[in-house]
Amino acid sequence: MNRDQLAARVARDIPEGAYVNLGIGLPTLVANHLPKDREIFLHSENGLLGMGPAPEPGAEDPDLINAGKQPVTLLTGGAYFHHADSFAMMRGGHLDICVLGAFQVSVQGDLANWHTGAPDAIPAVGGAMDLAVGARQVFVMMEHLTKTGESKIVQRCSYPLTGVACVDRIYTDLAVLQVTPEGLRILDMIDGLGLAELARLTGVPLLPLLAPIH
Amino acid sequence: MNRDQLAARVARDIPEGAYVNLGIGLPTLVANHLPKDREIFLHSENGLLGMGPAPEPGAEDPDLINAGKQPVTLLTGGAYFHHADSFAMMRGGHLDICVLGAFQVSVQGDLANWHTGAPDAIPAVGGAMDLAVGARQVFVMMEHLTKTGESKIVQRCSYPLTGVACVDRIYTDLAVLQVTPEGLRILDMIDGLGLAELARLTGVPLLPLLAPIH
Amino acid sequence: MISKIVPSPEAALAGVPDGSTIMIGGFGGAGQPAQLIDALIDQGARDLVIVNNNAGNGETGLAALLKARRVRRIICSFPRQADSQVFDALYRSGEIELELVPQGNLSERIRAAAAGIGAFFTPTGYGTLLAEGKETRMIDGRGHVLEYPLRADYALIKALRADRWGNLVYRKTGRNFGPTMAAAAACAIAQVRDVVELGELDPEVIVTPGIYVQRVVAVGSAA
Amino acid sequence: MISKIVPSPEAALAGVPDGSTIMIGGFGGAGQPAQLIDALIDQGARDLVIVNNNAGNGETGLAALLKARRVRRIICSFPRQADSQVFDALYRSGEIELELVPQGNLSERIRAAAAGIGAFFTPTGYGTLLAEGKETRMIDGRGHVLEYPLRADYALIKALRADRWGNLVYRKTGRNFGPTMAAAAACAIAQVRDVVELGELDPEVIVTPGIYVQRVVAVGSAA
Repeated sequence: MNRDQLAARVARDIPEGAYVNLGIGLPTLVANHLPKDREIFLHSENGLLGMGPAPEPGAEDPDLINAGKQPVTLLTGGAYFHHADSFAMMRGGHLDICVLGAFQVSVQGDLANWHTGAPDAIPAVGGAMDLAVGARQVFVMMEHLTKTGESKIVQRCSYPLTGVACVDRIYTDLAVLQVTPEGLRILDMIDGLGLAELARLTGVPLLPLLAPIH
Repeated sequence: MNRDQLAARVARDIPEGAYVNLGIGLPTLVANHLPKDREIFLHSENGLLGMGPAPEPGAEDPDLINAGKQPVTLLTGGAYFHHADSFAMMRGGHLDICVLGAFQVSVQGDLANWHTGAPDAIPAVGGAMDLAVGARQVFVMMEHLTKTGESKIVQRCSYPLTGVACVDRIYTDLAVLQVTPEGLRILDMIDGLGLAELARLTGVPLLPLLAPIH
Repeated sequence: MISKIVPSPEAALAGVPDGSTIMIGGFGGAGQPAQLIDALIDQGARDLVIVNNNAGNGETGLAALLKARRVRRIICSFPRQADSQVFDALYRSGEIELELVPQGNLSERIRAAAAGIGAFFTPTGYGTLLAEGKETRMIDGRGHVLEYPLRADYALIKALRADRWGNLVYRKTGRNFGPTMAAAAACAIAQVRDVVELGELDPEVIVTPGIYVQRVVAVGSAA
Repeated sequence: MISKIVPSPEAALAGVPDGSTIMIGGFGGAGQPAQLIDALIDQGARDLVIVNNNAGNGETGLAALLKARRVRRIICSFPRQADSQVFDALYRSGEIELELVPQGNLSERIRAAAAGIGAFFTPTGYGTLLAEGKETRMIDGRGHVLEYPLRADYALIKALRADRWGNLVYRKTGRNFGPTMAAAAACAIAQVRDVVELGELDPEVIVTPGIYVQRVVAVGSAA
């Protein structure tokens, strides 16, 4: 599954009427795949709700940007607000879903996505920790494996945490996993991948698909 | 000094450009005596800044009232905001002066103005405690003596407190007193009243006028 | 297509269970959602906890809800008024519980619930009867009281205009508790004078974004 | 007659002493008070503590202030960016202190200062490096960190329009930190595109009431 297919897979699970924040990077792609027949409200933490697509070239407005500092548009019916109000909206549990990238997710739903922990790294956190604790459901969207073939789904994160037990669901290029008190439950897998193979690649115990969810 | 003279005395000490909240009751009269040549910004805790005088009869607007629930007007340049923002404005120390009525004020500046403490009284506090702690300067405006001739300025309040050590200055029909770490200092007295007589009526130690303040 | 508009106050109040905590906006008559309160009376839920600045005036609105013995507990800042006789009688006879909260702490506790703040230290009320039994702390030499968020199952508020996404604007001091109560309630219900087309509310001017509003009912100029 | 309008950015920055804590609004280019930052560079105050979301980009604005060795400490949420080379070099050589704060805690600490809140418990950052050494508490089964207000001597912000009382309206996402920083600073300085007559700003639409603003300078469409 390539990045666009992964974005489309996440988009499929976002229902009409949902208030959603798409994190910087890979999650941004989800916007391109939201079904056109659903009204979905995108939030950007710098102070807008009802974010629309990128403007036509030449129509960029330096006062209308998203959290990634890219030019965006506002849908008819959208609204602006200040930063403290915007983060209150996030922290207060008003967003239905946020979609975040990650370095690692643990079986308990711990998230690491802000800091490699390298001794010479200059840290930068932005709104990652607020999104991790604030949304009703936190979806992580990432490659299943690192470039060197290690699982990004781990028993315990080795990178510094962004939030504790905050992830609800993990979307990777191989599978969709739900974080449950019993462990990670498989919700979906790509065609042709067996459970044994997925478990081997992942390196942590996985609970099998219970029944079709739709 | 009658109530209007007292209100005029308080009004004299409110400088141009001051942001001021006038409490319910006696302090409301101060508005009528503010010098017309000074721009002074009146705040009302239900969510307006730049409060104007009462409307002409027949021009009342049920959506434009003050904290005493009386119809008011908004000056050109005034603004509306919500309750939490309004109390943030008060609590955050942005008002220069609030003027409050009182049952009692202690020599330390403790204020009692919300509750008689009578066993069958139904308590009601409103914004009194917020005003007491929030403004940069808290002026109390009251009769010096109760109807039975007891001093309302006391060593220690017998009524339940509104705020601890929050009063800066006391305006009565007899004198103006500043709360200082050394005790109550006389700033002004009505003509014909002697220091000894004021001290006798008040019943707590008073520090004499140091020098003219203006 | 999302529309939060419901056809009537009755529809707006549908499904409120007994035992609900309900915030009711308004300060005096300004911002008071009179039609929604009447619909709540008709709806029949009982054993309610009500959050409002006052405790009812005269014999109508919140006072009528109290009189119908539908309220177990009221959380407010200023219950006693010249015309609060319904509350006064219930309180004196022990038929209603009162939690008295300084007005700014009431507002800030509602705001904390809306904003996901777990608790906050406030100077308001420190050293008074209303802080008795509460945790206190000196911060920068000043006494503070620890206060907790105030959440609700429902908020009944009044605004001037709404669109189908639930965006709201208010009118003058009618704004008062509306924005924070809407955001602190699981289900915020707004009565408005007019419903307008999407886009008619300037995005710079929307006070309550639709995310905080679940149901909207237009009541016309009666509101 | 009260007028908060000053004639130039230079006049707006007059009197800033060494050692000041200065909040600077803006998120990316939106809401960035570029003319005020340039005037601060010209003004000469040093040993500054700066509060901003970022730590400068490229070689201009905040980055130029840093490069001139005028900043002792920066409090921000996202210092490291592709073009934060000035900050990066100062940080690696130990010439600047960094206090890294999650963005929502940064906003809420500024808001707490503005609102007179002594401290607050927030879930953001609990269990992470950025909560190390901080007081924590479980509230309703959830971990929280205690955070304190962030005050400033000055705030430099950008708005769209102002009147002589200092009432402000903003433009789109340029609003960001402006309203809370203005309210958290002893002296808030706003650069605006236009100064309008008193009364031209609709009282329903004013985002920052003039009580929070001490100085206003019009910079025209250059802003």
